[in-house]
Amino acid sequence: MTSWLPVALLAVPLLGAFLLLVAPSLLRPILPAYGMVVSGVTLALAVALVATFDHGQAGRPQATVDLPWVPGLDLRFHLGVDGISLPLVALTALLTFLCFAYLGWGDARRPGQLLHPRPGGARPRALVFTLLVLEVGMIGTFLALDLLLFFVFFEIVLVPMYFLIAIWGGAERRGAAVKFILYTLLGSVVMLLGLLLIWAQTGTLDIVALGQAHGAGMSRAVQVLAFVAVGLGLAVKTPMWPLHTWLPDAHTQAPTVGSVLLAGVLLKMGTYGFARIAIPILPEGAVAVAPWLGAFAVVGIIYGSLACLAQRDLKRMIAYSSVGHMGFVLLGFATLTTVGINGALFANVAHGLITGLLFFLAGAIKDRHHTADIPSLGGGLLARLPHLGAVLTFASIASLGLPGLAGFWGEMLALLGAFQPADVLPRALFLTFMAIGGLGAVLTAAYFLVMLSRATHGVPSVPLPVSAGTGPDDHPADAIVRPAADLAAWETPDERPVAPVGAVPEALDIQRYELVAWVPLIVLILLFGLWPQLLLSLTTPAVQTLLGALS
Amino acid sequence: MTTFPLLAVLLPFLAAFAGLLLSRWPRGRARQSNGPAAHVGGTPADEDSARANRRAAWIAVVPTAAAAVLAVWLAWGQGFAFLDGGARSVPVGDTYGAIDTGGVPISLTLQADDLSGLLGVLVTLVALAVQIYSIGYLKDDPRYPSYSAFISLFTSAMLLVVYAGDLLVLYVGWEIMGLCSYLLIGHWWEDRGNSRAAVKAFLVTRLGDVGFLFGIFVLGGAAGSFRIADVLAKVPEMSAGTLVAATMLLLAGVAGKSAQVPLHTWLPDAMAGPTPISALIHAATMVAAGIFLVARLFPAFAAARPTLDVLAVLAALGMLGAALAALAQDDLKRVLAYSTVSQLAYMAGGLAAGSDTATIFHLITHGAFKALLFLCAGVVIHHVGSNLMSQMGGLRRELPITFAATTVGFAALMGLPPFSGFFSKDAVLVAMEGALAGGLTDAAALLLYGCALATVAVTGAYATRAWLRTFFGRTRTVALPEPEPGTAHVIDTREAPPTMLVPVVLLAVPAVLLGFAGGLHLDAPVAVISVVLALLGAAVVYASWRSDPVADPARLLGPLRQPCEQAFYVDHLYAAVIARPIVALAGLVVRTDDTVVDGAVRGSGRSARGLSGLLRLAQNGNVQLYVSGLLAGVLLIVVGAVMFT
Amino acid sequence: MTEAMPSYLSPTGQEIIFLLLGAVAVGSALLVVTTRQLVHAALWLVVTFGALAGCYLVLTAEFVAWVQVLIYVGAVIVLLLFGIMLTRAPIGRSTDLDSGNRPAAVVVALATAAILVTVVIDGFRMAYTPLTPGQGGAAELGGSIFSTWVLPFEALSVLLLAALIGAIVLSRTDITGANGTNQRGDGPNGLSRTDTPGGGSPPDQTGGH
Amino acid sequence: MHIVYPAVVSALLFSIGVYGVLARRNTILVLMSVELMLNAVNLNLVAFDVWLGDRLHSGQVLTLFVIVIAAAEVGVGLAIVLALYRNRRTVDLDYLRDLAEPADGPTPGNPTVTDQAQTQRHTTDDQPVERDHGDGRPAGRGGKS
Repeated sequence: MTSWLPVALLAVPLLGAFLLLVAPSLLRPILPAYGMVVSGVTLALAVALVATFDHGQAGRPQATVDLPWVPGLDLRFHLGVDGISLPLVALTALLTFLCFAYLGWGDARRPGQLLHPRPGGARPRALVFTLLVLEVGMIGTFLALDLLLFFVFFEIVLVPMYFLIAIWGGAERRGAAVKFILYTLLGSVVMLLGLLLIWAQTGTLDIVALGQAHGAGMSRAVQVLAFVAVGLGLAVKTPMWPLHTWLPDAHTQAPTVGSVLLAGVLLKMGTYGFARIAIPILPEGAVAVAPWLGAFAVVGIIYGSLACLAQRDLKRMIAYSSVGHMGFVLLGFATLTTVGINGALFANVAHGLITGLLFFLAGAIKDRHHTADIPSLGGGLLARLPHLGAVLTFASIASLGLPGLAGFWGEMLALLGAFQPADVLPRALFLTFMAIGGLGAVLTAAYFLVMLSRATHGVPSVPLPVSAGTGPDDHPADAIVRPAADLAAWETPDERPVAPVGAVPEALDIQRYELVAWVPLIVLILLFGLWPQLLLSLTTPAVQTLLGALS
Repeated sequence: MTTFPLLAVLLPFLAAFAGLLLSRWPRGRARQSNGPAAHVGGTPADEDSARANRRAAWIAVVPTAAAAVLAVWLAWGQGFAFLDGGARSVPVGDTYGAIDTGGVPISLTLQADDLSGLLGVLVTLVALAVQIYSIGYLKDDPRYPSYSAFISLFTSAMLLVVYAGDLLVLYVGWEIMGLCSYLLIGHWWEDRGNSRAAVKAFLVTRLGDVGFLFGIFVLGGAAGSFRIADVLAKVPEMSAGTLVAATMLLLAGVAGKSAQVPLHTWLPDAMAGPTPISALIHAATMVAAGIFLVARLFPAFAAARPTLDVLAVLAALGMLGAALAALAQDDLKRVLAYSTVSQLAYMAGGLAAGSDTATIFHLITHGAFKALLFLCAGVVIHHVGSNLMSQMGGLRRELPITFAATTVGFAALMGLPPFSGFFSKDAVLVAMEGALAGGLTDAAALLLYGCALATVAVTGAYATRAWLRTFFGRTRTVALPEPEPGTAHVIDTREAPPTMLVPVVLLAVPAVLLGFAGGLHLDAPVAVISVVLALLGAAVVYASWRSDPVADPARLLGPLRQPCEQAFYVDHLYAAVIARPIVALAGLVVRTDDTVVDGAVRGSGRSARGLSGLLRLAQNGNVQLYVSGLLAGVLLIVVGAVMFT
Repeated sequence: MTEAMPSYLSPTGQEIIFLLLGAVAVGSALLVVTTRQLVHAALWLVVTFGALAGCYLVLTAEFVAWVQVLIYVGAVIVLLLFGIMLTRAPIGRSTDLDSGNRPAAVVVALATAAILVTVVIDGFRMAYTPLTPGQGGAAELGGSIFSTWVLPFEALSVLLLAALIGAIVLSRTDITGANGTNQRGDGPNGLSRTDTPGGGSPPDQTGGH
Repeated sequence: MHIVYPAVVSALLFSIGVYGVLARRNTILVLMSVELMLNAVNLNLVAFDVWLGDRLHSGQVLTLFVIVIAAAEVGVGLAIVLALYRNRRTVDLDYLRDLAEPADGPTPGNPTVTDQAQTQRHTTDDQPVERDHGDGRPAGRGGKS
């Protein structure tokens, strides 16, 4: 099997980043294109990996590379991909490529495209470098089959994301970035202790071997302790309910591209850790901790939904919705059944696509209105920017879990898993989790629709001037100013005080660069929604081998 | 023949996407230049949007017509055998794949048996009528393409529910219907009231759907498969507890979708949507989906006695309360909405009484005449410009065809002999009377039958009231405002464009003749009682109307009028008990999240800085202090060395 | 050892003299650090050093004693007195000679005393040596200094030279520092300079006071 | 001669010296106390030299060296005191607080010094250095106090 693919997947972005350091002047004029080319090649490699992957044996790690890395400590550079990590690798490559396309398509001068040097220094070269290093870290985490290698890539991701938030972020970006990196580092340290405990007990770091051993050689107490330690580190990243407060700040301050990758991929690394490390290697620990994990997950669902209901900032609301959706994923893992974990992995990928699209939209709205505060958007987005409003409606409906779109299957399978949890788990408890999760789904629908009604419906209460054309081929602005009489006819009993917007928004509907970035996501959401078997056929065998004794 | 169900579902689905994407393609200048000039007729923008509307109309109507043909063909294949209780024919359909969830698999099967064949016909015909009607009704609406696309999507979702052979496939169609009703109720989203009504409709049905999903889980878990055939085969082996639990949870979904008592508050507000939508979704099809589901899984419900009792009680309360509410409404569409809630409760009562054939027969006739009534109401509203009956009157001369059609509709609603309503309502009444003997516990059966008879009377009352106040009495002509200089009012004196009148007339035919399709087996005494009660109600209203044509006959209700108009304050109760507390809780959650959880995080940071602050105090620059510290340290080391070595 | 080791509790004649001198030294040292008058402190220091010189004599280290008297009492104290004079310290009783750090100082000092005394007594209770006069004479020391200790001796002279130059550089105001700045303010004779003397001295960036 | 006596005397002298160094405010008194500590050491050296009966008299030679160094040390010490007095008008250790941490310290808002805000260097001088005014005008000449 092509075992060079995983190495190439890591080498290409790394080389791309390195080239940027070596030949800056050479690459500066073609920077946007360069970013797209490197991430495009990585995407092509990922697609090749998917194509050459033997779907029949999705349970077995394939395309493995096993080289000695630190012979002294017998650490091995062990890469490989199986049913669980393949979709996530492809998702990462895709989202990164779409981010580069979003930044660099066309003349890269449109709102939200940070790749052209403008006053105040957008540092385009540093941005491309950071994104490429981020991509290496992300893909590496999903490919690693060695505990320490997993941890190394798990940590590599933090630094570029910190800079992404700290340099290109919003107003209070520095505080948010510091909180993000410290919080996650603290979690990772605890996880490292767990990994070292596993290493000390079993003497090996190879995930595949440990997975097949199903916790042999480790007493129950050790397994519980290790599961709690590793679980805590992963829970911070997921984020699980009490450890989530870094997420809203990080998202509100992160630039659009940062938010997309943070929500689209970084959160998945936490949940992927559960599927790859915590559950297969420490089954007895998993059984002991599962009820608690389920409880926190369910609280997270309700807590996230309620928090979204009262949010005024759009990006902060989407961040809290991620806490809610990740609650479903954790509930799926807590059930320790094939159905539940299948649901969790499906919800993982679906959340990556849907929330990625949502953050692209939130970024687009924020770039146009210079604010993400829903009341001061003035409502009537569908009237002023019909296509943007339509796609926002589509993404919100996908996110609230409408059947026929990707968001539904993950949550439904997680609830089905909670309905019939592993027989070692307390059935009544998981039935209450299922009921609360169901209520959470209703609340999710509530806050998304309330947001839609406030942001997209109603009459745009902010008069639109003729927008200054930002590009030569910009079409004449459509100043949709309804006659005052007509406005009075539609009484708008909106209970939110509508603050007049300081900077006047530009009336540019969806541009070509945004279309390029969003259409693939929309198509994939529809595809996985209408035919979930594409993903489930991959994860089911892998999950069965993963559960081993329990399933 | 076996692929017809798939085709019937796919055609409107593809039409929806075609309508959304292709109606304005290629994106000429039309999209950008609907500037201020849009209001002065005759500009290129108008031609473009008119062209887009025409293309969208064709994209919407043709596939629906094709689906209608397929549905009729399928029903014909099944021989319309369901109504006269004939031998159940072999379902026609196929399985197109299975989703392996790791536990209970989901199989994508679409099949048409006798029950779903009938429903398929009803859905596609009403959808076709509404599509054609909407062409005229929303002639110059800029968002007509998306409107017609959403109707196509709704039609395909309803057909998916009807032809689904697997419970989860049914659930998928079920929820997409909810989405379409949300999108279509909120069609005129400029007015926040409509937007709020749409959100309310979606959330209430979504709440019911969660219960529905859990019911499916219970059934699927017990039967080991989600296929309806397998589930029905396993029903005898299931324990009573599982059956009751499953059916009660399914009841939640039914109550949500068919606007039964606990979750009915969304239907009157759903009248905020365009009238054709009310006709299609909130009269004939979506609200009927709940009843269809119970009929589909009738063996399971029949075996769960407690569920039937609960259904009977809810139905009884629902039918009488809704009927009384309809009597006190001033808005014509809300009258019809409450009438729909009442009639649906009627059908639910029929199911509780144990006869699914009578219920489905009434469902179909109700679908026909209620759609007819809504479309006529649409014409009236289109003509008068307002929904309120207080601004209508004496329209029988101005709208002769609509007057005739509405008369037919109301007669069918009241259950007067020649019309379809009489036969189907009679069949349901017979079933309820039968339930007095066995079927239900006595108290529930008695309550059900009593309320049913009372409802017949009140139905007669509100039907006549609406009829009189709309078409009789003085015409209240409202003077149009003075036209701007240089322009004249274009008065369209014709009653309504043909695209609106043709569907009305077409629907009037089944409203009259459908009664005879049900096999004509009548039960004389029950029929006589129901007709007498209906005429009694009508007479009382007619008498009070005769005495004072201007005043509203609803004054008969006296002190009860205000509660009836507010539908017994159920809405306010829900707002106070559920809506406001959740919003308050949300605010509380955000505050605690900010102060407690985030506070703990920020606090840890601050306390670390505070600690360092303490240590910094020692660095006060006093050299002697440093040296003292130094020497004290040395002494300690010396002591340590001396002591421990 | 020839005769039985007398216990240190019964001191012989020499030891009594030594103890007396020691007591004088300690007493005067106490007064040095506790007196309120600055100049008295210096004078009590003279008494301390004198007593110490006596102690050396008792310990048969005559040369060291005389060097002690010569340099310490002769040079160091005088220098200190000059320092007191130049810094125009107040003559007579001045109240605030003890800094805020006094309590800590007392604690540390007592602790040091306690530890050292206990350790020393515990360690050298039985150490006794008969004193033979003439060991500490100038001849003896001279011989040993210029035979074995020549290198340190020469190094010491270099050190003294360095100290001398350092002291001169520090105290002369007209010698500019490395970055061309010199400490402004009053000249070597303590007189505060009212204005910058002509264009001679380079413009001052650090803006003296 | 019992070696305990000189050892105890030197210990006492030493601790008195320590007290003097730590408690006295005037720098010259501190120097005196340092001298006391040195003499305590000398006494010890001589005492042990005699006790050990060292042929090389290393103890006494070292005492001589210590005395010389002490003298040099006092010389340099006093030069420093003079320079200090000339600059600060005082020789009290209490008022020389330049090593102190700035009272406000790094602002709690952003713990790391932002690169935009040009750090305003704390000068050891009492006199604050005239900062470069925002409009690029070079700092005005410091007025003579």
